[in-house]
Amino acid sequence: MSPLSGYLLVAALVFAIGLAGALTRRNAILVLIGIELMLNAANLNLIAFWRYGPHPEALTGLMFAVFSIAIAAAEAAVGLGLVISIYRHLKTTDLDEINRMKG
Amino acid sequence: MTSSFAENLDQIFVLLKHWIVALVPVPLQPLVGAVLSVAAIIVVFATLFAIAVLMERKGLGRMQNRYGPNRVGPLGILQPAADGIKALIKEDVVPYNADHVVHFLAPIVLVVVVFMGYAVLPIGRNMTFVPMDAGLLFYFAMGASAELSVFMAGWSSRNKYSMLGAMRAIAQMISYEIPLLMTSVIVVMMTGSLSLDKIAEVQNQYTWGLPHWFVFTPMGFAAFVMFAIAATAETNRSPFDLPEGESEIIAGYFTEYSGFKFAEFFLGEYVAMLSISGLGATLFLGGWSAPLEVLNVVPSWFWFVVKIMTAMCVFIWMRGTLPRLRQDQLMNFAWKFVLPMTLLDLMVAGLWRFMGEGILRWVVCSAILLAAYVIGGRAGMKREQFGPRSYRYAE
Amino acid sequence: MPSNPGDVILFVILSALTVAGGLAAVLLRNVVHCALALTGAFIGLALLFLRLDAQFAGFAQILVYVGAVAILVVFAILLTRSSETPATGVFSKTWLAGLVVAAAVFAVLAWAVLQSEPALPHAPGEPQVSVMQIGNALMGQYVLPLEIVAVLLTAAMIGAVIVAMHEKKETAK
Amino acid sequence: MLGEGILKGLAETARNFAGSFVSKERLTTVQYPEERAPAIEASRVFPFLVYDGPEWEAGLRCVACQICEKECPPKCIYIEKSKDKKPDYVGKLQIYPARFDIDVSVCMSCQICVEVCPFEAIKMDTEFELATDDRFGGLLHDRKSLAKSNEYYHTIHPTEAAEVDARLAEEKAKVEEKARAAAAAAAAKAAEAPKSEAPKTGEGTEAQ
Repeated sequence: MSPLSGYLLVAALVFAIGLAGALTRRNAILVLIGIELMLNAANLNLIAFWRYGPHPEALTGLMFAVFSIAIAAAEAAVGLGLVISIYRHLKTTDLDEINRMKG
Repeated sequence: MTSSFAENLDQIFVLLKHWIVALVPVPLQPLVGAVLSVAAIIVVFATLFAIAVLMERKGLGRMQNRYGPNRVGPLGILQPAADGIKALIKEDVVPYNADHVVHFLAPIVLVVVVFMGYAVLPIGRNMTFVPMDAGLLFYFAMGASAELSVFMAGWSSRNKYSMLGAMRAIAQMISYEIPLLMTSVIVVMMTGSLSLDKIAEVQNQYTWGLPHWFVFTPMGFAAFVMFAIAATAETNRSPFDLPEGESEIIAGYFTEYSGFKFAEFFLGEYVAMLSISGLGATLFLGGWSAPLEVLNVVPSWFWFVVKIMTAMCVFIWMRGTLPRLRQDQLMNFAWKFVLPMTLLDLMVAGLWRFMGEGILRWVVCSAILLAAYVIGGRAGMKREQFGPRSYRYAE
Repeated sequence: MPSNPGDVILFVILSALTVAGGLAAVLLRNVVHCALALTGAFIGLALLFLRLDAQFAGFAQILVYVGAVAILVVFAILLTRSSETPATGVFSKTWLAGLVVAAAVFAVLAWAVLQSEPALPHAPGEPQVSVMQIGNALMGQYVLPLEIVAVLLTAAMIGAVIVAMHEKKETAK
Repeated sequence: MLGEGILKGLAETARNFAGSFVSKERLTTVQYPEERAPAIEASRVFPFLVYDGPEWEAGLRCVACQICEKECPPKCIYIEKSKDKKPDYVGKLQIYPARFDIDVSVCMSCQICVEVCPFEAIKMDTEFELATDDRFGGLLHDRKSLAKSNEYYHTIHPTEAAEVDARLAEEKAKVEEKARAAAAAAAAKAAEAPKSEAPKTGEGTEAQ
């Protein structure tokens, strides 16, 4: 087994954990946590491919990961802002109870 | 002969380390070298912490026309030892409802993270523990992690004062971390490197015997002032010590800590101050370089220690002088004055780069910064009118 | 494995830290504990980045995720009063379906990775990438994405502030 | 300009810092165990029992009336009356406290016992070094440790003690005057009618 497949398997596992968290938890914030985990798993993949790929000097994978980190920060800020906004309207962050489009 | 002696004295710790490392078998050498460096950093900065605490207590006393501690040992110089023993033998009280694991981890995380910042600080010539290419980024990554330990301490205590103190501390640290980073970016723009060794090395040049420190350029000076303000806020020091405002919230996030854990927070706070002074000295005050060319015979590590202790004296002096800010003043100052000034400074740094050599760029850059400072200061000093307080999230 | 046993052990430890942090982040009952466990997972990932010689990405990961995202998450938790563990279950009604989907995704990914094993490059390149190179790339080849990210971050910041801002009309009602 | 005030303030603290090394007058601290601040007459810390004359047990002014015990807000005074009587300062027979204990750890220095005492027997002391390493025994002061002479009272609160003495002397004089008058009346009565009842006059003086 090559080191790259090790990293890829870890990334896949973290991605699956994040997905499971996003799909099974009731709390909206935990869903966001799951999404963050998935994004990070993708970053790990990108960096692993960059490191073990044929052209590491091209920096593409690394750059992709850096931009992805920046975008994830924006995503977290907006996502959590939305959660707070929803909480203020409905007094809950339980996704099973948030089932109406009407505020 | 003299110069070689001075060089040896300059590198004495490096040579000592090499000598000790050479004594152990080859496979163990990296490990022993690392352990030696870590032990040296911890011992030296813990000692400086003790000296700083004593200086603070005696200095504040003198500023308030008191003697300060003068009982333990001659002139009270053993006071830190007495304090340490007292903290160690005190009972460690943990609140019944506290989250024990997080409560236990918070001070450890703080101390570890704070000490890790020293890994990239150039303490002397060739005396960086880990000479890292992205050293500055590493330093700020560690600084950002300290916020988490503050939150852990505040939340796990299950105490509203701790919680409020932690929220205040985090809000303040995040707000002032941005100017802190931005001012460092100015230095990075001037050197073209994120490595702190490189930054210190660049400043170790002299014209007419005077050093090329960044603080002696217009935007460097402005950045240094902003850095000092942001660093004071970042380390929760007076006048930005709202997170531990005794009059309102007892001791802030470490209200529920006692004994050794409290000592750890205390140590963490002072070591963070020393470390951020070290960063400021490296970025703006030439790191380990001597203030005059002729003084280069004095070892480089001595200058570094002198610089950080001077910075500590200024911290203490400010604590003895300034009253505590109010929360809204703190935030307004960060977002409406320090951050715009820093951004402008960033632009001036670019301008400086493209204006070429000569007196003109000095005049233009100084004039822009001074004008912005005066106008910004005027605008900021306008008295604000407050309406009735509204509670946004507590409805 | 071609790499030496020390590297393997380190890799296993770091992966274990990451996976344990991730598992704790989705499984623990107390939401604040979840956020702190998530921080553990982020640190594990940052260390894995460092193992992959991506110093810049590793430190940026700690700076952004531990210093900013984790703090944002705990702030959101406290502002929405989620830190009290709910009396009802913490898992959604459709948890079984979610778990099956996640397991299926992992199975497919793992199968794909193991199937393509022979095709994967075995000898790793030795990238000597300095921060200087990254900076040059950001300011040269990647300057357009950089500017777009800058605009995106500004938009996100303004958006987050507006979304979370108090609506005056709401309270007047 | 922004920051001017800060610089002024820094200069002020620097002046104080340097000044504290130069001029000793700036330092107001009294280095306590070696030096002591001059005694303040109005200070009060903890009650003591005043006695007259050289013998503390005989000279205690306290008559164990227990008013202070009842009035004490934290109930830190404990008094046991004696079975026998001894003469007080006017020479009249009075009961005296067989036990008089005050607990330092409970006392709150309110001075109410002093205010209510009709016999000027309990006064406030200026002695403040009451700390002890004996937590239970050492903090409970008994009759003997509480008893302090009137001369001591004069040294710590001269004005107040002089007033008290004047009052006592006046009272004593009044009592003696009355006794003398009564004696004279009794003598006159006895001279007038030798079968007069002498015990009644005795009762009359006692009632005062």
